[in-house]
Amino acid sequence: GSSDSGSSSSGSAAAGGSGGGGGTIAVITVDPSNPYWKAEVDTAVAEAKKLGYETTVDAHGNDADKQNQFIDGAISKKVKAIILDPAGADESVGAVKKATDAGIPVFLVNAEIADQGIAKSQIVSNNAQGATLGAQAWVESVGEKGEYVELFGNPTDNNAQVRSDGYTEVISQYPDLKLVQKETANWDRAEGKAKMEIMLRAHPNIVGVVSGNDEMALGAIQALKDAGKLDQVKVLGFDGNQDAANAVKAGEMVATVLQPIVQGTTLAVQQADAFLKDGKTGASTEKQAIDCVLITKDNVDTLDNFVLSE
Amino acid sequence: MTQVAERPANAEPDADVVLRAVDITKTYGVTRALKGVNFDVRRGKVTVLFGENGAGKSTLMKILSGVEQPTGGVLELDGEPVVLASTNDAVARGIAIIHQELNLCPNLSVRDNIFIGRELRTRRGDVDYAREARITRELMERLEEPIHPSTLVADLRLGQQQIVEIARALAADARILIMDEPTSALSAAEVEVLFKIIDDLTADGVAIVYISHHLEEAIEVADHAVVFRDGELVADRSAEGLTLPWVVAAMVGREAEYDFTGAAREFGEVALRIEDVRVVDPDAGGRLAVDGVSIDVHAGEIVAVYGLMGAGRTELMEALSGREPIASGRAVLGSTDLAGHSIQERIALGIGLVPEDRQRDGLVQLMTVGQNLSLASLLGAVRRGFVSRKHERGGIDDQIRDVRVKTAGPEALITSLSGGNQQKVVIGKMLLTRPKVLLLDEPTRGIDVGAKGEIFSLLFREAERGLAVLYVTSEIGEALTASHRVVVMSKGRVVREFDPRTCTREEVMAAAGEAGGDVHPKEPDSE
Amino acid sequence: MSDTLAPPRETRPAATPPPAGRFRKPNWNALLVEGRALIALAIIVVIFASLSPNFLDPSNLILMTRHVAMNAILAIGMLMVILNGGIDLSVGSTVGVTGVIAGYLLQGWDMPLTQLVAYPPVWVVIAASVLIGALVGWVNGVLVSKLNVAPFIATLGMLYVARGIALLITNGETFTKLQGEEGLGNTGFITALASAPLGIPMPVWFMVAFAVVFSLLLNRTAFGRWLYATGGNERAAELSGVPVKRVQTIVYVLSGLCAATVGLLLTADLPAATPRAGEFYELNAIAAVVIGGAALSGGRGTIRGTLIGAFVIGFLVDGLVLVGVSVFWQQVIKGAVIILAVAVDQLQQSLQKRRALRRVAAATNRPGAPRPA
Amino acid sequence: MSDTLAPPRETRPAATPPPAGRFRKPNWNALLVEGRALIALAIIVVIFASLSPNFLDPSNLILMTRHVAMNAILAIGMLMVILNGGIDLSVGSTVGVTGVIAGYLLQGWDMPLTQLVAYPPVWVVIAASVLIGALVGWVNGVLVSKLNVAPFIATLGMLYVARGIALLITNGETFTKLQGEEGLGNTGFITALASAPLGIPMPVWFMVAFAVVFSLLLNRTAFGRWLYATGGNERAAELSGVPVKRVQTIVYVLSGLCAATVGLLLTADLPAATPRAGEFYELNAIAAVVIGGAALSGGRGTIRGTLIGAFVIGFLVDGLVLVGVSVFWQQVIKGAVIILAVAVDQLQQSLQKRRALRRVAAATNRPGAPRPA
Ligand SMILES: Nc1ncnc2c1ncn2[C@@H]1O[C@H](COP(=O)(O)OP(=O)(O)OP(=O)(O)O)[C@@H](O)[C@H]1O
Ligand SMILES: Nc1ncnc2c1ncn2[C@@H]1O[C@H](COP(=O)(O)OP(=O)(O)OP(=O)(O)O)[C@@H](O)[C@H]1O
Ligand SMILES: [Mg+2]
Ligand SMILES: [Mg+2]
Repeated sequence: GSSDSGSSSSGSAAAGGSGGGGGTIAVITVDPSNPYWKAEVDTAVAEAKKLGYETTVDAHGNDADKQNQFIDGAISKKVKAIILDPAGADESVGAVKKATDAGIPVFLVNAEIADQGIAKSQIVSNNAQGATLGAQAWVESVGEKGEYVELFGNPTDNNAQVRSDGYTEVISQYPDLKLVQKETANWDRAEGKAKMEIMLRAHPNIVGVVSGNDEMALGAIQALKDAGKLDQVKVLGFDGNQDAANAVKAGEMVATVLQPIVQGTTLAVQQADAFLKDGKTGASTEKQAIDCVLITKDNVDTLDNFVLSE
Repeated sequence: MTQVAERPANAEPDADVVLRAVDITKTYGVTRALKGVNFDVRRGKVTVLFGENGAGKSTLMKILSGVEQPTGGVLELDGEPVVLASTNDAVARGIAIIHQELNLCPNLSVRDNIFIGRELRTRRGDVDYAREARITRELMERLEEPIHPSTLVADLRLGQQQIVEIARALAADARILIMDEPTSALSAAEVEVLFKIIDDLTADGVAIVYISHHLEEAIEVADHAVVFRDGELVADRSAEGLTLPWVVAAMVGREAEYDFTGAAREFGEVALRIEDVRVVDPDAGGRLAVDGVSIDVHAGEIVAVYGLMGAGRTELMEALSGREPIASGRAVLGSTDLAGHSIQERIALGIGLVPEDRQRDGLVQLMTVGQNLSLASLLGAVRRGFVSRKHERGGIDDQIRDVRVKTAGPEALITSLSGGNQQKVVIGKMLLTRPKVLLLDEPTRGIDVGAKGEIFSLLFREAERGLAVLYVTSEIGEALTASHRVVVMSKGRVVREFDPRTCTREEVMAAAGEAGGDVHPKEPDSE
Repeated sequence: MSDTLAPPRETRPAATPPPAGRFRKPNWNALLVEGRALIALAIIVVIFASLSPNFLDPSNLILMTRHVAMNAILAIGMLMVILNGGIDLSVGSTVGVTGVIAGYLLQGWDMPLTQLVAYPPVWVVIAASVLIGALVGWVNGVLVSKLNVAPFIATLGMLYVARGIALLITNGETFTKLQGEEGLGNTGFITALASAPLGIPMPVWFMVAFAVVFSLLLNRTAFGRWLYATGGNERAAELSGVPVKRVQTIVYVLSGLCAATVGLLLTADLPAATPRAGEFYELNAIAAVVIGGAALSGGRGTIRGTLIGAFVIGFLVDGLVLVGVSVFWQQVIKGAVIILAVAVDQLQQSLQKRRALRRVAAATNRPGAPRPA
Repeated sequence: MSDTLAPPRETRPAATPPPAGRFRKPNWNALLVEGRALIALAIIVVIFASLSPNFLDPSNLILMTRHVAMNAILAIGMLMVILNGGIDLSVGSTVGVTGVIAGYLLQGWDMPLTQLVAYPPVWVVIAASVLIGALVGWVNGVLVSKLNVAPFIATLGMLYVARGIALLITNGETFTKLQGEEGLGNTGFITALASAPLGIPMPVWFMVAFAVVFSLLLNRTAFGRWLYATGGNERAAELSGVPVKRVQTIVYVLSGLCAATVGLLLTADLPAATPRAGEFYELNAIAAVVIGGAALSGGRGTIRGTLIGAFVIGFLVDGLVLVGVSVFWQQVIKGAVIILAVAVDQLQQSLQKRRALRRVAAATNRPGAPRPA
């Protein structure tokens, strides 16, 4: 917002570098109480430390206004760079612009924003591609006919939409697979379980569940266990967090899609470092989509806390 | 009852009548508060209503002032039928009321309370505080009460709060002014002032309806007397030759004057020893409401503490009950020093308080008569961890009988009782705890003679069984007829003690600093 | 109310009867209020039953009742606080923190100052988190009773504090190794709390147990009466020797205990201990209590009503999912039902009042009813 | 001001008023309570200033004040409701729904029954969403005043309903085309609400304007007095002919207006209209009002205090971010501060009382014991 023109001068002035070591990098994530984002934070902090930066961590919980405040805070703190997991593609444009105007380079991880040329780099895991991967694997295991339900992420989070679209894109090619109900469980495990339990009542003979993320999927799995229907119903997750990995190992989850969040975050911090050193991120494009990896029984053993050891 | 003239409902209207209630009935659920009452209010006259607690006086007044709607019957203003749908309706038609119980906003100033709902505006349309303040000051002078317009009502003594209520009614410039128990918390001098004002008003042709349980007082102002009993108008006459015995007879249908001066007076040893007690005024910090009081009360003795409002008697009572801390000095019950004991422990030890303001401190309005009665003695009814219905109910029934509560039964809501009967419940509650010493603060405020008699005979009966009673009263007559000893307090100190059999009213009132015109301290903080 | 200087805030006319339960004389108004809640429940059941064949099928009823149970247990604790004239916004966070404590201890507690990791047996784990719940409640109680902090504020602060602590304990992680190990002798947590003896899920058993115990507490013990009294008129209760401060503290402890129970049941049910568990549960609990006929001003409310209220909320939420109403509509409908369920009986009363006025108008043979006072 | 804004007797500190008190009383307690809030603010400023060199840097102060402004405006509306003895939990959702309305209209409103798309000018857009805000408030008001639904419940229901509607309007999406188009003559929304005349951000200007207008309303008009009266003793106010019902309705409308204003400011500030905007803002607003010395029981509170309260909350939150306190600790500290800020003056009071007692006890031997200095 233009209302910050007042503070931009002081901001850019400070970009010259205060703070100890290599200065401070602000890491702004969504919600560290979710394993996925926790991995993101931990990676960023570790990598930054390795490169000799201080870090501060904030979590906006997908509240764009909170994100705004954290950006403002970072500007006041005169940090050298911001690693941001944006709260919504559209809402975040203003915030990123604000920081850039204040002379602080912003590096996006995990999710993108609607505009280009503002952030230095947007390193996103390719949700659409990941969803397609997952959907295909899931279709294989359920066979090509039957009723299924979908657990939808937080409706106001565009990743929920992207993944859902990816699923439907694939599954819609199989006319005999019918989506009988779509409920949101707000990314949450407990809600995923409760919703699944009820949906099982409405549609007792479903053959599969596709879930927007692992937490909801794990909730659904527990519900299916309690109902003794786990063998009849195939569950697809997304994120590739450790609990999900264990579930895949145990054959309770058909597959989950690993978002290379660790890889992406590492890249983001490295590019931030490069940019601060010689003004270039080193990446050819601003937008860098890192493909997701399908996690099934075959490769699950190589997965450890969001990292695949080839 | 011979001189009681029944008034036919269809009497031809006489010119003086401004407001007439025709065949008014009012029922609250099962209780029939009013059973077809015909009642006239006359221009320039003071019509006084007599009647026991629950006779229906306040109910009728609430109807006349638009607070309540009658179940049946018609109101005629200047011969025209009217519906008073709200208090605004009534005020708009020149009818103002002083409610029996205070209706003030404690968080607002005196000025604000007087002008709420009928603000004076400046040309700019905002409130004209200056003018309001000026008028308030004038009213306060007229009432001879040195209260500053911007004083918080919460900071006023009960008495002063009642003055504010009166001032508000006066400010309405009503042609019909209803006063329901306006003096229950006023000192004799303040009452005199009120009566002067009433004279002025009637001279200007204002019609006044006056209700009070201070019968002598009421008889003094009456031009016209009306007597209620059980929701019916049983007598209606002019005030010539109106006498106390007649009123009492008409009210209760029997002679009910009480006089316990002759009561037995063999006392046990000291039950409660109060030694040089000081209490800090809870509101005005640092100021001493009680300043070095020493009183001994013996088992079987009934001591009346007489004094003006603001004498600090309530604070003394509250300190003894454990509600307020004793700043210095000792209070010893039998052999145990009360210092450091909670209210609960003190009740267990055998001393409890019947508070001054029954609505604020005495009753749980959401509960039934029975639950209120048993509240303080509940632990006594506990068997194996549970409250035994049998034991609880037993105590309740006894108490309802002993204290003569007029109620549909233990399950009736306490709010369905009239003021007097509610008070009996509060007293009964404390008696159920089998106290050694009973403290009562204004136990007969707003209670009719019949009930007063019952309450005191009850107290004396208990006294003969060894109960020690210390009660606060502002009614001189009561202090002299219903006590073994009268202690006079003034400005937080005990000024003198009297033997009711030998002393005179004048002596006592003088001791209280009540004689003459200027009795109320101009400097409230010198109380 | 008509004659107190500063009346306790009343949401209802003075002439409403006391809480049900003391003398067996039926007390109509309370019944009526609950009746109203029952009607709401009946309507919900009828509608959903007609919309979805599965709604009334026993297994579904059991399932929904299990969902209801969690909220009902919280609501029972909340009722204690509301009867006292207070409110407890921190129950949701308490659910979170107690659940996390349990998960943490089951994972193994690496004891401070030592290299050792302790694996306390299940009963210790349960005791510990129940204790924590009571502790949180006790702090609330002290803040309210001793320091006179407004309940809304005290528990609002605690809402943040407790949640923050839950997050700090787990450092954001979710504990999932709750089944314990034979060798360590800490197995059985899940079976103890998430099994279904006689086909009835554990949470339901707990709900029933809590309902029985707490109605006894309210209707048969001195404490119960004291609670209603302090809610009705604290000053009067105090002068009658009721230990008002202690009562006030205890109700928050009780609420904390209920929250801890839910925390444990929820953790066992998932089975996983997540620091976000229980977020915003307080709102449903409060709604249940009020739909059940309790007055937020204190002194009025019953266990029976509260349970009905919990069923209204729970059946509604599940029913909407069952018939597949869109997510956004679910919110709108839920809000509307909460309001309606409470508004209905108020409507009744105001209608009665207006009728009374019309009678008067008729009596004075004036056309048209005057505006109600 | 000092006449109207005093707390009821019970909550007044022991050591007021001085001898002359009965005759001219500047309103000590209100000042004292606010003083307490001011102290809290001072402490916060000092701590953060010492921890972060940038805290006191003007641009940062302006920045934080902009954040404070949003909450402050909500808090002013909330104060109206709380003075009346009510509470408004729906303001957050109202922020959301009004913002979304604005976004929707700016995107272009495809009119029902036609193929046309309308692009209303900015002033219409603003008027429309302000109107919606007032409407939401009015519904709350009617529920509370006419149907006697407990404020907590009425507005809790509205919290769900309004949020649901916001989501339904956007279908969960976010509107971002807010800058309008010259051709359509609907530009200027953002500049109008997110610019910074004289270097002071628009929200701050609004905060100041609202503060002035509402203190005039409270202290110079009859409505203001009526509001304090209804909060102090509703029954008495009603018997004095105060239109208590209307006052009650109006306060919720005012709260709705404030929420709508925030909704617009927030949307312009992002700039984007998201249906989840304003979630849980009500809690901060309530906290601000209470920290500012208002009583949730009604009848006591000031605009000045409320503003201070808003600054306490706002500076705390931003300060914690500025000095980089861990996310989880932020919650704990925020909760603790809310509680402390309110608990402190209660402690004060009891201490003063004890001191007064000790003074008397000490001076006992002297007859005619101490009068206060
Ligand atoms: N709000 C009410 N609900 C139910 N019953 C009521 C109500 N108000 C009054 N009553 C009943 O109506 C009758 C008359 O009450 P009222 O207050 O008019 O008596 P009163 O003559 O004013 O008594 P007192 O002298 O004690 O004031 C009483 O029996 C009382 O129980
Ligand atoms: N209703 C009240 N509101 C505020 N302060 C009061 C009230 N009643 C008493 N006080 C305080 O207590 C002091 C003593 O006044 P109070 O009238 O209670 O003495 P009292 O001798 O008990 O008079 P009474 O017992 O006749 O009411 C007063 O100076 C006043 O400060
Ligand atoms: Mg009366
Ligand atoms: Mg007194």
